[in-house]
Amino acid sequence: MTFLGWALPVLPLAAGALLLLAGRRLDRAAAAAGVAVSAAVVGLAIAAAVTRPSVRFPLLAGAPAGMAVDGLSAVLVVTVAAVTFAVLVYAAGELPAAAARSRFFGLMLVFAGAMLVTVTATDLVVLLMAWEVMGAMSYALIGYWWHDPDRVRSAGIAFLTTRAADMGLYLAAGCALAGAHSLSLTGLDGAGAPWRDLVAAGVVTAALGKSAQLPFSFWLSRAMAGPSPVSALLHSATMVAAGAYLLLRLAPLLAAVGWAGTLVAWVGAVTALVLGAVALAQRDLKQLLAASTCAQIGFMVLAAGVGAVAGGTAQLVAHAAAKSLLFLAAGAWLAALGTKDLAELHGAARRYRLVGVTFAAGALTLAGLPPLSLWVTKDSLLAVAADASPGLYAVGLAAALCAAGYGAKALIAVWRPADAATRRDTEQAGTGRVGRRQLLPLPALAAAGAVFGVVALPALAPAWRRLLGVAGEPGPGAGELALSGSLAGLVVAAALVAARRRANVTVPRWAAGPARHWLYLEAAAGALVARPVMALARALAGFDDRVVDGGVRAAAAAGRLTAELASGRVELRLDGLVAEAGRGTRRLGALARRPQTGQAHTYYAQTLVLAALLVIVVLLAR
Amino acid sequence: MTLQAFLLLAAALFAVGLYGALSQQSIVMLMMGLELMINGILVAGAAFWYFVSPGSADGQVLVLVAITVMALEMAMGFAVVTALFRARDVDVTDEAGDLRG
Amino acid sequence: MNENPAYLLPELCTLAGAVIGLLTGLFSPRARQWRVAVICAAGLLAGLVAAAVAAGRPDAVAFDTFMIDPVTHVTRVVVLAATLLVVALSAGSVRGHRRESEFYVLLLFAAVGTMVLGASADLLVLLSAYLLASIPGYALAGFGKDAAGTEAALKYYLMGALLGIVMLAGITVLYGVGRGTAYDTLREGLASAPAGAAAVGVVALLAGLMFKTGAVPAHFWVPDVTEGAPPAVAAFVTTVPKIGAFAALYRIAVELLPRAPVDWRLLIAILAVATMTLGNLAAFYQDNVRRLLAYSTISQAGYLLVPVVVAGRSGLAEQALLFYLAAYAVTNIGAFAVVVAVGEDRLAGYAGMVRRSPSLALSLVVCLLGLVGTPPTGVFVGKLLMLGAAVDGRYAWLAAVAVLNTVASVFYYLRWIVPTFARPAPPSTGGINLEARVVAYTAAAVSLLLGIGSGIALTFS
Amino acid sequence: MQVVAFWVLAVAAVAGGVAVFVVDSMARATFSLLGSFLCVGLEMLLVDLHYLGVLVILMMIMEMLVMAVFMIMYMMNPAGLMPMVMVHNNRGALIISGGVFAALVAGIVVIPWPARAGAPPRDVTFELGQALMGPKMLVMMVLGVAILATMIASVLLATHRGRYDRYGDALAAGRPADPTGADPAGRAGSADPGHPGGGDLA
Amino acid sequence: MLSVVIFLPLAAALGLLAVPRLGDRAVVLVWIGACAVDLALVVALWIGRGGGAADRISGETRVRWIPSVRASYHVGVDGLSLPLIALTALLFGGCAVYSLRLTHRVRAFAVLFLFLETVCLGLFAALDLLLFFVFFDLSIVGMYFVIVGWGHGDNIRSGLKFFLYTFLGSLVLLLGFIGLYLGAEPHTFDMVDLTRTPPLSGSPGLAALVLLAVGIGLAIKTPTVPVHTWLPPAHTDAPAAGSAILAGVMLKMGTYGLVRIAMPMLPDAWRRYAWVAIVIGVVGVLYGALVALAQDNVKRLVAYTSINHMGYIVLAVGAAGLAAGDVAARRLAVTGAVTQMVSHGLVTGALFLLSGVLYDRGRSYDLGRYGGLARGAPVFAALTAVAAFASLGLPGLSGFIAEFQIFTGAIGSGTAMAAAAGAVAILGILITAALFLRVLHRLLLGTDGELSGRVNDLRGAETAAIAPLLALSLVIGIAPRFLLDVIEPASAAVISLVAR
Repeated sequence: MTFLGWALPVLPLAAGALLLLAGRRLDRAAAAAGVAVSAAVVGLAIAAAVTRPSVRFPLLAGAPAGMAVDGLSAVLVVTVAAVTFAVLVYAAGELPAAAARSRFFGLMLVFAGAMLVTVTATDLVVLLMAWEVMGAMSYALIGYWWHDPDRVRSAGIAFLTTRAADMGLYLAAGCALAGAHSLSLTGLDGAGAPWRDLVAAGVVTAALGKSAQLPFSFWLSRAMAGPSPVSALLHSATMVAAGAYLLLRLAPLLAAVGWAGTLVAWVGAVTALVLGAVALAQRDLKQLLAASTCAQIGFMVLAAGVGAVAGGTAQLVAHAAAKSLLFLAAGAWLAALGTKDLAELHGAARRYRLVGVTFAAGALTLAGLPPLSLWVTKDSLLAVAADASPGLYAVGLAAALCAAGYGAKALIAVWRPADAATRRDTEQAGTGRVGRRQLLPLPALAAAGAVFGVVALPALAPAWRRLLGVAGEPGPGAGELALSGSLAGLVVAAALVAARRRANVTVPRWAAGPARHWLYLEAAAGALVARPVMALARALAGFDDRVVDGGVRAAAAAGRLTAELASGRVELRLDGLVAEAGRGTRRLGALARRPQTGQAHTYYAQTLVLAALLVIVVLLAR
Repeated sequence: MTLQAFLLLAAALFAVGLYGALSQQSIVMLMMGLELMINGILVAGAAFWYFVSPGSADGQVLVLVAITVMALEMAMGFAVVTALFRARDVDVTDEAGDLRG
Repeated sequence: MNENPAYLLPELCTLAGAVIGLLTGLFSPRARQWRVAVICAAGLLAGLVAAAVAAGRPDAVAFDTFMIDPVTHVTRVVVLAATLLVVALSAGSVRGHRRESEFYVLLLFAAVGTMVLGASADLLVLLSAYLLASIPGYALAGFGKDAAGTEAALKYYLMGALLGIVMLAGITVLYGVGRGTAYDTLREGLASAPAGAAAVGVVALLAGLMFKTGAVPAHFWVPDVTEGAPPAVAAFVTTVPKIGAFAALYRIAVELLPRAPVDWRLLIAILAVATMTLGNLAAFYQDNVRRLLAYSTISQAGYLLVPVVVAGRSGLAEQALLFYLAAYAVTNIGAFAVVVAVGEDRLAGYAGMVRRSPSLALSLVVCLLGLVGTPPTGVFVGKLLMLGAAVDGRYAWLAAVAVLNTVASVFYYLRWIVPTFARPAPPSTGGINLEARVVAYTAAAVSLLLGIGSGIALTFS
Repeated sequence: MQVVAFWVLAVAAVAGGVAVFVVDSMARATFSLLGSFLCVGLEMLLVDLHYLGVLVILMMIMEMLVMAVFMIMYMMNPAGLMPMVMVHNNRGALIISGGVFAALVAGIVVIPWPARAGAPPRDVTFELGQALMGPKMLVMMVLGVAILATMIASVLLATHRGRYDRYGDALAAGRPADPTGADPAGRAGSADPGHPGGGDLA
Repeated sequence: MLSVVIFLPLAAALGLLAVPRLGDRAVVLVWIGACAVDLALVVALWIGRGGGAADRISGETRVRWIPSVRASYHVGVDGLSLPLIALTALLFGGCAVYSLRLTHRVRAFAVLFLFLETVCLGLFAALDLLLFFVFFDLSIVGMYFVIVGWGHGDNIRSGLKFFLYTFLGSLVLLLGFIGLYLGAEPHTFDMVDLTRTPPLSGSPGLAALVLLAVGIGLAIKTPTVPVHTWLPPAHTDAPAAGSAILAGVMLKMGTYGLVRIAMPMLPDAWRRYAWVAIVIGVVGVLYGALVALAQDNVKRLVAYTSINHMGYIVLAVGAAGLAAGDVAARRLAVTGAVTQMVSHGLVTGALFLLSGVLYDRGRSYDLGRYGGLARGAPVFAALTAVAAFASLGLPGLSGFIAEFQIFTGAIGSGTAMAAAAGAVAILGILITAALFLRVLHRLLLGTDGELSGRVNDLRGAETAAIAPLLALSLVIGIAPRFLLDVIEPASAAVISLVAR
């Protein structure tokens, strides 16, 4: 079993590292190797899900590290492996031959490997390591086209934002050691008094950052700068999912701390609602999908906050499949038509039918339309939320309406017949074709996304819960299911009608701006954090040059200074060590040499006067 | 005739010699000043021997040493002056002031 | 009363070397005066052997006025070894001079005087030794008979004569109030002496010794003589007399002054601070290397005074002083040897020296860094012991001043070291002085070995 | 009687000393100095130091003769033909020496000098001789060496012609090649009678 | 054996001096050979130590040196010094390989570096305060000559500043050592004896003074804010190999001294004033990172990140002194501190060598004049990126292992002060991340700058010098046990010593 435990994460990591090390030499074989490795990883993941391997190894003193596959991990490793495989298959088709494929597939494999470690880690050290490596890989992948300064900037913002949140995990690790004398994930809820709250605070911060929940959401918008397969992977089964996973994993801690659960639930719910609105306001397909990711992850976070682990996990898996599908489809259009603007994409689905159909399935799943999976999973977690607080349920329901809205909006935009707005190649030069390998994974993902919800149906729910090791989680009532389903249906229908009539849905001005621009979160972060820090840094650097070092130089020039003080002219010019020290010591040196007149009689006089002074000193000192 | 009287004489000679040593430009005159200082010391040494500790000969030896010192220093002084005069044709200290700073 | 001349064997060997050398010189053709150098070196070596043998014997007092103890042993060894180095150092530059014989002979006379200075237990012997150690120096300073040399001789002589007289006056006063000139008599006599007279006497006595050590207030001759005299002589007069003078100072501090009604520790501490600070400051921006070295020797004299301040109060003082003296002597001579070998006084003349003669440059660096007190040279160990003694003797502030001064001193030593690494190597000006080179290498090596093997050196002292 | 003699001699000695720096000729200065020394030698006789007193007198006569020779050699105004004012830093010198004198006088008056212990022996000179052969032997030994060193040193400095100038570099010449019309300095150096055992060692 | 390791480079240096007729290439090859043999010996020493859990000193040699002050040539290695000795040997080897194409006064350079290697090895192996000091001082001298002789820009001035500043520090340190010596009964300079029976335990005031002196001396060398101002100019104007050694090895002397001397010998005073170290550490972390963030000169920037990284170490040793804290956590902090010394040596050494490559090609360190270097110099870019990520503490590289232990140890010790300090210090990793991303963006990525055309890719020797450092950083980042197994017993010992 140990072998499997090691092989599962090590295979993609090692293969990825190898591809990275090889540089451009392996570009030609990289795609095939990447796909093959990810296929093998799928196999390993399934095997691991069945056999549940676990490994423990020493890493730091007093904190044994380990990786293990339990129910939750089993679900996630399979999800991660499968989505990765699908995305890589697609990427093998999309990526131009001249691209640095070795780097791309290497990074993707390491990225996925890090996610695999994240979801299997049993302690904070290993978790944090994988967690941060994943962040760094996301940086490298978002900045994959590094020639473009803007994309590089996006990558930097994404990395810094997530790393800022990651500091919470460092804090949590320290507090865990202080409170529980262990870094194991399982014992965190038993930590001592102030420490447990601090651990929870740290974990929550890190998870919210990773999952792009409020107020960190803006980085996900920036993450769109990467290639479409990257978005597909990053938005579905990895990265953003890691935050949700961590909160689901640590739901007992959240429950134990009390305020943390409530906070997390509300953040999730509000994110689901507000980012849903943001998604509605987007005019760019990928930006819409990105905002919808935040919103959908919000449901999972809400689930973790209220302890709906089964519902949240189901939501995670279903969303992973649907969202990767949607991004791949958007990517396929982008590659073929050279645009991702919603208006310009009019007619795209009709032109590439298979893409269009699978996209429709994914969009409707996203919209929560019965009987597709997100409808069920959402309701199963909202059911728990309703128990916790009706307010939460209401917000969740509103967010579900938003989801239906943006699902429908995306669907309508691409399925609309081509019209005056339709354009091509506004963003990049389109290839005009969608390759076979790009199409290959779409139907499978669409199917998975559509039907995975069955696990939350009353018939299968107990087995699902057993798998995840949770008990006593109420399933959704029929009424609730009907309510949300019909609401979603209504919204979609209304949207279809509105689209048919070419009705202009006007959004109030005060809401349109913030919603289009992701609530100006990035601008706020820049103004409140980045720019002040940079200003502080500049000020400190100036301070360092002038004052701290100046103090040293001033000490060197003390001789001169005292001389000037004595003569009433006080001026402190700090211009260079040697100039200052030089002048000071030169002066002192000249002073010291002044008695050396060369005249013997002055030597006589000085010697005698000094001797007389010494006599006086000695007499006085008695 | 008291110790103090002798010492006063010694001090006077010493001070006069000191003045000469400090003020004379001519090296030979300067050396005279030095000799006068030793002159004072001779008086003081003799007086201390006689008035304080005549029991031991230390004072006498001191005077003897002082006389020898005087002779040797003067001999060296003349030699130095000769060498200096040969080398740069000066016999006053003021003109031997190249080395300074 | 012990009048066995064997107790003075090292001194007598040296003296014999001088006298035989003198006589040989009278009958040596001009080009073959090297025989005198050999004889003098033999005398010094014999003296060294005798001193080493004597070091194994128990302490004694010879002629009532000559103390034979570890201080004397070390003084003898260091003086003899340093003189030997100077003899070797000067061999190249005085070869064929019509007074070559006298040169060596006078060096040996001064060495004898210095050894007696360090061992004397009577103020009159001290004064006589002062004369014997000084007078050859005056002549040596003017050895070149050039304008600068004679001026140096004049200034050296004038300072020496005045301070000799001042010292004589001090001795007279101390004799007057202490009823004697022998240290043990005076020690008791001074206990009840009137403080005013004792203060005048002590200050005047120390003033004379300060002339020999080249310390404030009698340091004025040092730069002028060092610049004006032949370099080998400069090496001698800034090194050898110091050894005896510090030994004498230490002895006075331990034997003569303990019960004197004078705060002599403070007095010497003031002198130490003034000397090291003045020497260091004056050395800044000095463009003549010999003057630079002169001021450096002044500052070193300041450091050397520190163990004297705590003499008798710290167990480390004696060792600190003696070891520092030995290390200083060899290092200082090494630095001068480089100057002799390069034959260049301007600081600028050392630019690019690494290129021309790397090993000589290395010796220079070792010696100068040694003077800074950089480990593992001997001066470092000396400085360490000195600081330790100061702290131990409750003069921590003095140690702090010494540390500050050491840091400041780095500056001017580096001003010399740095240009040697400069890229453009101007054509060499100095001749090849083989003896000086060898002395430089030897001194640098000994300086290092003294530091590394200080354990061995210290067990013998 | 003795007291009177003391004070007379004392005043004369000081007056002689002062005269050294007041008179305007080197010759007079030299003889003033000699006078001062003679007075001091006589004062010594007053305190029973007969041998030393006489020694001082004789030594000083010799030394002043030498000094006279030097004056003639080096001073531009040996016979007082021209006014001689060659002082520097006169005020400073006056202040310092005056200050020293004042301090010394104050000390002499204020300090409680130790009382006399013991009495002078019958034969003072014998006592001196005994001391020199006994506890102070080293003093004279060292001084003897110093005298030797002084001879060598002063010769080295003062003469510009050594044995190799007179007998050739190989010391092979039978007769010294001395210049006939010797310059004064050279003669002075080689004929310096002032120090014991003077003369050119070569 | 250990003495052979220490003095082998010096012997090689003397050999180089003794054989004057040797081409530059041959000189460097001899140099590389000596470094390689020395490294092999160190590896043998490491392996020969075995995996014993207990901390012990191995390879001990003790020869009388200055018996009157009980100073001896006493060397030995334990878990604190062995990693640093290995780091020293490796880094010097890297510098030797890096200098393969050096043309300017090669022999002197090689001799100086071999001499410095002996000095650095000797310092970490020293078990006698005086011996420690000797090496401490010599390191300053040697580095001064490196800066003055082979530096660029305003190197004379920077070198002088470096020398005077650190020399002053060393003398203050010496005063502290003398204090320790005099405080011990019987007086001794021997570290083992001093550690066994801490001096001045009866007089807290004196102990505090001595700790102050030792602390100032080591702080200047480390350097900590506010006595760090010699560092940036010295680094900027030093040759690349010199900077690598200065940052990689010599800065460790200060922190090593804290762990080796200050903590175990003055446990009482250290516990009392641990908060000072904590405050200084945190200030250093944030200050160094922030000032680095505003730099446009690559080398200066890296120099300031050194201050930041050293700040973590000072914070860790400070937190380790809080007696109230959890023992296991404090051990973790000390282990982290030592790991950080090694990690920083590897990573910053590599960064300085890389900036040396940059200067070699473009004659400038100005970030604004480069850009898009990944295009023309992919290997350079890749290594720089790895080094940058290692420096910003990315897991999988050594920096994370070190910093994580420091944070966790400091916070985990459970005292409010250390926890708060640790929490604040975590901000440092965010700022360093920002500043290194800034470097990557402006140097390697984006569009070309005016000097980008001149920068061609790494040569074989350069890669061979830099890549092993980063590879080792990667190994430590992934499988740190081989290192931690050596350090942990020693840090446990330090913690128990400081608890007395």
